Amino acid sequence: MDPLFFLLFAFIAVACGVNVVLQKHPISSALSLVAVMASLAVLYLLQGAEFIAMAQMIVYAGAIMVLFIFVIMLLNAGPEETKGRSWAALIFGVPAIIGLMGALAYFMQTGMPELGSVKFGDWKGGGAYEVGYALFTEYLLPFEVTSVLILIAIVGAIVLARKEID
Amino acid sequence: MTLLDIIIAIPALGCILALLIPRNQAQFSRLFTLAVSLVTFVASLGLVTGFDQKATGQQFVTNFVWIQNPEIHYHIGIDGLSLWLIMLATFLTPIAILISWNYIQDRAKEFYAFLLLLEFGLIGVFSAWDLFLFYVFWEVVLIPMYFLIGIWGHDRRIYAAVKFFLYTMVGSVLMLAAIIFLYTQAGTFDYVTVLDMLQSGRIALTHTEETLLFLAFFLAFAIKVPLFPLHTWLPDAHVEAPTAGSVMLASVMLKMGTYGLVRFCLPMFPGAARENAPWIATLAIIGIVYGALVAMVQPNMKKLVAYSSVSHLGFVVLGVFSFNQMGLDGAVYQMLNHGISTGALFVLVGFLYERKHSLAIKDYGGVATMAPWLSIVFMITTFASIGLPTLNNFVGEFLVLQGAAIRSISWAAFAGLGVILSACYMLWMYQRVFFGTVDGVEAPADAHGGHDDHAPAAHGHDAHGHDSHGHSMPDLSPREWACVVPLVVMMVWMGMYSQSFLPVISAENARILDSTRKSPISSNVKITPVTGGSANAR
Amino acid sequence: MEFLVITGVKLALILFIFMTALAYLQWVERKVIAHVQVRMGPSRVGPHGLLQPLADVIKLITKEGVLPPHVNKFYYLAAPFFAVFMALISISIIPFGTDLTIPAITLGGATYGPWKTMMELADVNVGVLLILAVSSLGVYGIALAGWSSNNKYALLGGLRSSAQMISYELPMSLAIAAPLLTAGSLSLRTIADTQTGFYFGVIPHWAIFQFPAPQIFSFIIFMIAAFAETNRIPFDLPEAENELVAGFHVEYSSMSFAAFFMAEYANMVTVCSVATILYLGGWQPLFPASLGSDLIAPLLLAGCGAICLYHGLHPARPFDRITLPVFAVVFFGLAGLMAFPPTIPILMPIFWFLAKLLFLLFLFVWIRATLPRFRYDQLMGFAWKFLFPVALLNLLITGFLVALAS
Amino acid sequence: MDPAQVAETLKHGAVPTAWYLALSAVLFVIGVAGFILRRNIITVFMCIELMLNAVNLSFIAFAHEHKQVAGHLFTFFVMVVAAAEAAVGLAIILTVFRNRSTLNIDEIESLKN
Amino acid sequence: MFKLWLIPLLPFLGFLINGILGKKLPKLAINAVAVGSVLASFLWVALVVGPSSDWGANKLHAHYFTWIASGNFHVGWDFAVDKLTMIMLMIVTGIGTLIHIYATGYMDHEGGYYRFFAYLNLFMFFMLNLVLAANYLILFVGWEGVGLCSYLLIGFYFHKKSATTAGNKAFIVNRVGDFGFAMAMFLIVIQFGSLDFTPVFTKAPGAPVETLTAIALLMLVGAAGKSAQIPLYVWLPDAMEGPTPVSALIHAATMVTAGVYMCSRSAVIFLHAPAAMDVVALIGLATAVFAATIGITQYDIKKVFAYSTVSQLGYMFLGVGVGAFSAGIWHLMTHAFFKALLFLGAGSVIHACHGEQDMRHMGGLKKYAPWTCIVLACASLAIAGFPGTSGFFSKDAILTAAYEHAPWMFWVGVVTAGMTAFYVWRAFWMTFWGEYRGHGKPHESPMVMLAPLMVLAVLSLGGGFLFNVPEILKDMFPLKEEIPEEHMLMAISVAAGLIGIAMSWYMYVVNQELPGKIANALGGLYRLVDDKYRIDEAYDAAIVEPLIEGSSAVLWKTVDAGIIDGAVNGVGSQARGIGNVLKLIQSGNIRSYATWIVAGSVVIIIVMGIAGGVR
Repeated sequence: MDPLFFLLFAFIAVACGVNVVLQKHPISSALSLVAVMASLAVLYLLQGAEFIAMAQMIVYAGAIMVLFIFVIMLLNAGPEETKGRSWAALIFGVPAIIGLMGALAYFMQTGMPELGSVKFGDWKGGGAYEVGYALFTEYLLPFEVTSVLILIAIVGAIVLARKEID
Repeated sequence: MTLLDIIIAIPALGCILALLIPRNQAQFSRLFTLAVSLVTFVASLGLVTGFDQKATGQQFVTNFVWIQNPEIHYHIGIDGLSLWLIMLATFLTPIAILISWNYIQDRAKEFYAFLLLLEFGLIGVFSAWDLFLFYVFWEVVLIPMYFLIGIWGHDRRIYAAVKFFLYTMVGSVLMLAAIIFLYTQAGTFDYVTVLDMLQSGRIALTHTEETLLFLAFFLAFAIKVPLFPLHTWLPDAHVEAPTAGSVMLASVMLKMGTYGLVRFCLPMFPGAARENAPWIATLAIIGIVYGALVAMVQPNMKKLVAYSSVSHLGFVVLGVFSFNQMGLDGAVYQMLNHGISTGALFVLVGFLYERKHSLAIKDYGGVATMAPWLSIVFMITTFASIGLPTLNNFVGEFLVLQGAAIRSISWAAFAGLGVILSACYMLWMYQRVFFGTVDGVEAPADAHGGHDDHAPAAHGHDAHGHDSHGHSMPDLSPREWACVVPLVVMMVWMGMYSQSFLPVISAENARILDSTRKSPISSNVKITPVTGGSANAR
Repeated sequence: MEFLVITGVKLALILFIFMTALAYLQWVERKVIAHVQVRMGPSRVGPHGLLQPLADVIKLITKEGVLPPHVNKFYYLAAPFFAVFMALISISIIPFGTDLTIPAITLGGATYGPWKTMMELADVNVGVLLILAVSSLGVYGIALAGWSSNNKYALLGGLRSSAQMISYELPMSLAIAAPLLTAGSLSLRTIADTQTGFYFGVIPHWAIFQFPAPQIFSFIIFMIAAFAETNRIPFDLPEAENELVAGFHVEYSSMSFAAFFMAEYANMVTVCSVATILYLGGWQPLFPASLGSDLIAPLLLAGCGAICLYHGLHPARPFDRITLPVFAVVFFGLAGLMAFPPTIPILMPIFWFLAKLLFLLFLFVWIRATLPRFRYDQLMGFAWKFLFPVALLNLLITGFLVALAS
Repeated sequence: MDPAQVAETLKHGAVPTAWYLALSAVLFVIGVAGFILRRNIITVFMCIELMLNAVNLSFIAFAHEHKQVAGHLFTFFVMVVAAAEAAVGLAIILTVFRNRSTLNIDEIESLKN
Repeated sequence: MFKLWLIPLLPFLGFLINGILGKKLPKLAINAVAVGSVLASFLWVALVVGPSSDWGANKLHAHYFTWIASGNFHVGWDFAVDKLTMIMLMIVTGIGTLIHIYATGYMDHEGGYYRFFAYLNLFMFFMLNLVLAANYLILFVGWEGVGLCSYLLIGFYFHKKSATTAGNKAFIVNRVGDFGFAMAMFLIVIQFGSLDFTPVFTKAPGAPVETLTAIALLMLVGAAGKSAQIPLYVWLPDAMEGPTPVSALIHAATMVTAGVYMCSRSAVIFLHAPAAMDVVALIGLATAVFAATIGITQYDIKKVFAYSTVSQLGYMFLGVGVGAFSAGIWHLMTHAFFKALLFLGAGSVIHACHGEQDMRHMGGLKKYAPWTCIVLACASLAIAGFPGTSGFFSKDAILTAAYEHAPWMFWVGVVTAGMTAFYVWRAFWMTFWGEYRGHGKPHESPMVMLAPLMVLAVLSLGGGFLFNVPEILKDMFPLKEEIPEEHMLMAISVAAGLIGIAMSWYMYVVNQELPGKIANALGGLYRLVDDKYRIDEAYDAAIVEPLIEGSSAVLWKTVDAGIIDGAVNGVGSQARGIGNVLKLIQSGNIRSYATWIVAGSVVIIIVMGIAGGVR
């Protein structure tokens, strides 16, 4: 079953990922991205990361992407304009992407060490309890720091987005 | 918790508290910071009385691990070398606050707080026994001085402040790199441990490594000293700085560089230091003569004094790199002397500036008529700076030159030219500023000397009340007396009875010199044999 | 294989009952509101309008689906299905009773079974999170519908909806977190199980009463947020007829239109089920069986049967003479089933669950009939300035108390 | 990776961890490509999210590989940061749009030289 | 037990009292303090230290405190008294007292009265220090200290630019000399490890000759600075800007002779460095001749005496250089008497003429100031070497020694003696004979000024009989045996003096047009001499101007501002230039940034992969 699910959702993820890039309209991209995230959530589940999978859905798909869609709708963004001025991106962009892909592929092919395999249910260390325990013991400080970060982000977002009071 | 900790803490606390004073309470902030600095000074007197003159090595030690990993200690302590430099800092800070009493009206509280912060950093620099801690204090000192110049300076203050900052940063970055390299070798920043490892050969540096490390430290210190040709920040910084800033800069901050040379460069890298001594000494000598020559033609009093500092500090470096007891003693003593006498010069130039709002020598003349006591004090300071025997600078300069002569008589010969030239520039300035007549017209020959009694100090202002050209000038006020009297007393004391100060320094220097000989690294470097049969040469 | 068969059977059962219930929920709503407003409500199709839902369904299915010009076809068509899809997913993990053991059957020598299964489609470790995740995805349907309609009212509706959903998800999540603390699990079944038992033999062990931290405030917050999440009055800003004509579904017709309604009612059922499980003890009875809680169901059903019989004997309309006795027989049959000892352990939990669920659904309808709509700024302000801090405070207090008690 | 070994793994109903990593890499490159090639500022932003997701996937894969929960926590933090980033980033986009009435990233280039 | 410290400290107390409180004290009190302190010091020397000392080979030695110590090197604040010191003490305190008394009259109408006496007392303090010193460093303290006082007193009229400039010149030129002295000290420390006289002189005979020569020559530089010898004599004539008592005390009687004293003190070193001795003698002789020629042409009465001083100091150095240390000291003493007298007399003359110093505006003063005339005549006779006067003995001793050393030196010395007699008596005739050519009515000086003059006149005339210095110092500097030509030499020198006097009589009393005619005849040569050989101008052009111009134009403006700051700023502007190129990458376009980032990461991945970072 596992390989099947993996291949299915991997295919969805890649296809939708490509779609994110190819779609001209941001809403389409956003929805494709939601699909990518959802399929990734399934892949997380396959690896026993229940909590993170749910968090992925709630935070990414449920909050962040809704925010994106909200903004797209608010700005009533249309399809992308095609005129561009970036000579660097024009000349080097595609080679750089191909280079990156090639380099990654090459080194993953040659340099990848012996890795194990993933089978659903063979590791149950990713439940809410385990994550929560680690989060509030070993990783308490980063957790608190991120809370401060979030607070700052909220304040920053409000300051940025509010209409000028004058 | 030793007395030293308390002395470091007082200015830091005072600085914070001073910042809490409401903005409109400028007078209170003055009084408060003055009180804080005086308390620090009185407390630091305890260092002198409590210092065991018999023992060598550090005293008043506090040593605990500040940061576990990387291993950084809060390790402070003093020895004979740092004792008097700390005293110098605590001694001059109250004076620096006093001389700014009326001059600083804008953002007074911050100014005084910065002075306290400066004092804190200076005491820290001179007492730190951990390389990283030293570096921290080294940079702490930089900040208040940057602001003192940049905020309260004269017209080109931003230029000067940035120049000052950049120059110093270049050096300190190199020093930081060297410190970190040492850390990678030793696994700790604690200076005592590092030094011990270096001297016992547990850290085996190659010749190149040692030379490079030495140069990194040396460059940082040389910029601070400043050694020719790295000196050009100094005149600008001095000219633009407020009086108190100049005083602290010249008197204490420059000593950080020379202190670093003695404290770090010599014991850690004796081989490299000895190898490089010839050209460093040459630079020092060039600095002596060059500073004096350039000082001679300065139209600006502060710039003149600044270049004279370049010249004087050249003596210190020369003494350090003479590698003998007399040279080193003289160098350290000269640090103190220069702190007192040049500090006093800046104080007095500041007084003149407050009176006439000009630093140009040509704007002055006949001050001796209007403000005789100011002139007399200035003259004493001038002669101290020139190196008149019985005043302080002579002792240091003599020992330095003697030490240099032991190493090579030609060093002393060339450096000695600086002594001649110092008389030229100081006396010429003194003549143009204080002598002559107020309005530049020479008095009739038959009326010579007459003005002196017609314009006594107390009535200077009244006597010239009719003068519509602003040619009157009050003599020293009680506050100004309070600033200069301690300085003059110190000049005479240090000049007449150096035994109050020298033995402690001497003992520590002997230890340092000794360690430069014992070190296994220096054994492969040929030690220049000292000429002559002087018993003390080694 | 057995697993698949059983699951398939369960799926079919649940789908059938659920879809029917959804249709009839609307009838209930119309009826209740009508009675609240002293009207008759649907009464023409079937007795008391009982066949009205059927009629509606037929009408909607047979109507022509209008595709307006200038809409984004793909998203326009996909949006309602997405909404329904998301709404139905949640139901699959709601437990509505205890274990069910079907005894072994010997058939042709071979023994099959016995089968043991849960009264839900799937038991998920992180059920609560999954519910939250899925409900947070529900907004896409509305937002997409609003956007793809290419209509300013629809767009505004979609915008409001997404903002509202995100805003109310926060207090909702925080409210949920509090009972999770007392339960110590994310699995819905475990949560319900922790609420077994009674204090002093009388007061049920439900989360809203539970020691050390009664979750009554959490429950209220959750219900308020649930109203917003389901776009129900008083928070039905996205559709607000008076302002936005009909909000996000202004352009929709026929089955697509019905789909949104289905989604809305399905969501209602979902949140009410969750509330029941989290706060009201799921299938736990109101008072102990020793005090005769098992008798409630048969008595109630028997009573219903009696009433039906009485009205059948004194018909108000000609058909009543036939239909009501039929109902009466059904009720009596059910009452008998409830009183039949072997089925009691299976059916009692279901009864209690449905009772609570229906009560909450009634609450929804009741409030719809009672309260006016909020203004938009009031809506947001209420969420951020009141509900959010209160939920946070509640969570803090709960955590504190739980830590004290443990 | 040895094909025979892969086949063996698949036969046991398991997926090689390397496949997850490969998927992660592919998604990442897709994100990069979108970042470079797209002109709509919102799309670009989404591509960043895609990259983050790709990285998250490898975190999870490594967490499973090493049977340590730390990877999950990193993912969690990445999510939190992404949320903060989205809030601020979208606010910035709003402001930019308000001031310039464009979402074309190539026209927003006054911060140069 | 002789409390040697009292000797310098008494004047120092005077200095402190007058310096700090002087402004508020009445003149009488100032006088009392100033004169009293010096007089007390003199009396202490003359009555306590002098008679009760056990004058053998031993000398009094007192150690007060360690001044500088470093390693094994110690310098104490030590005083020592031997016969040489005793003579100097007597001269300094004795003549000092007389001049102090004189000054109370001379300075009566001047401003800054208290200041003047404070300075004078300070000078006494340092001078006594110099004389009493038991090591070179304390000697150097006095050496520099008297220079300081000289500076202060020359610049006493600090409103006059010429005065303050002269003060500066004095100090700076002295500094050049001090530099030499200091270098000598360094060499001494290197060689002997100490600066105390006793060990140095004990070890000196064993030291290498080259070192000793170097030390001696460097000392000579110091001495030349202080004692105004070629090439450092230029400050002394200018120093006449100071009040006349200062000229008398410092620039004639005491300070300027410190060089001679030092050389005599270091006789052991000099005696073991014959080459240095020759140089000393040559410089002395050259200075004597050179200054004498200038003295002939001067009209300022004080300048005449100043050049005379330079010339006489040259004599003393000649004496030292030829090995006749005691003769040098003797001449030092007699010169102190008559030159102090000359200056004080000149001061009296100037006083009489209301501050006029130009001799062309004097004349005929013998009518108005007879006492002054008489005492100046005495002094003039003495300096001319008139038989029986003090100058006769000392000068004869030097010339005799010079003859023994090298006869040509004797002859040059004789000519110089003749010139000396000529210009001194020229001044005498111009001042006292003929008609009064000045303004106002001249008057005789008050008694307080005349009394010291008379005392000095007696000493000038009889000093040679009273103090036979070579005899006194024979322990230290053994007497030379008599030589046969002595009487003849004596006659020649006396004759030279008399000829000089006669010539001046003829030229400035009998035939007054003659000097002008001679001057015209000599033309350029005369003007050259009249302009003091334009040495000052030459120094200015050769040293001062290049130094200032070079410092200003080359060092300050070019090296400092141009090269160093230029290099620093150049680094800055180069960085900016590079930045200007690099900022093209900073196009503001986010996509190009992304491209760079990706390209960079590709590179990093490849590098890591190749370097084995990926495993």
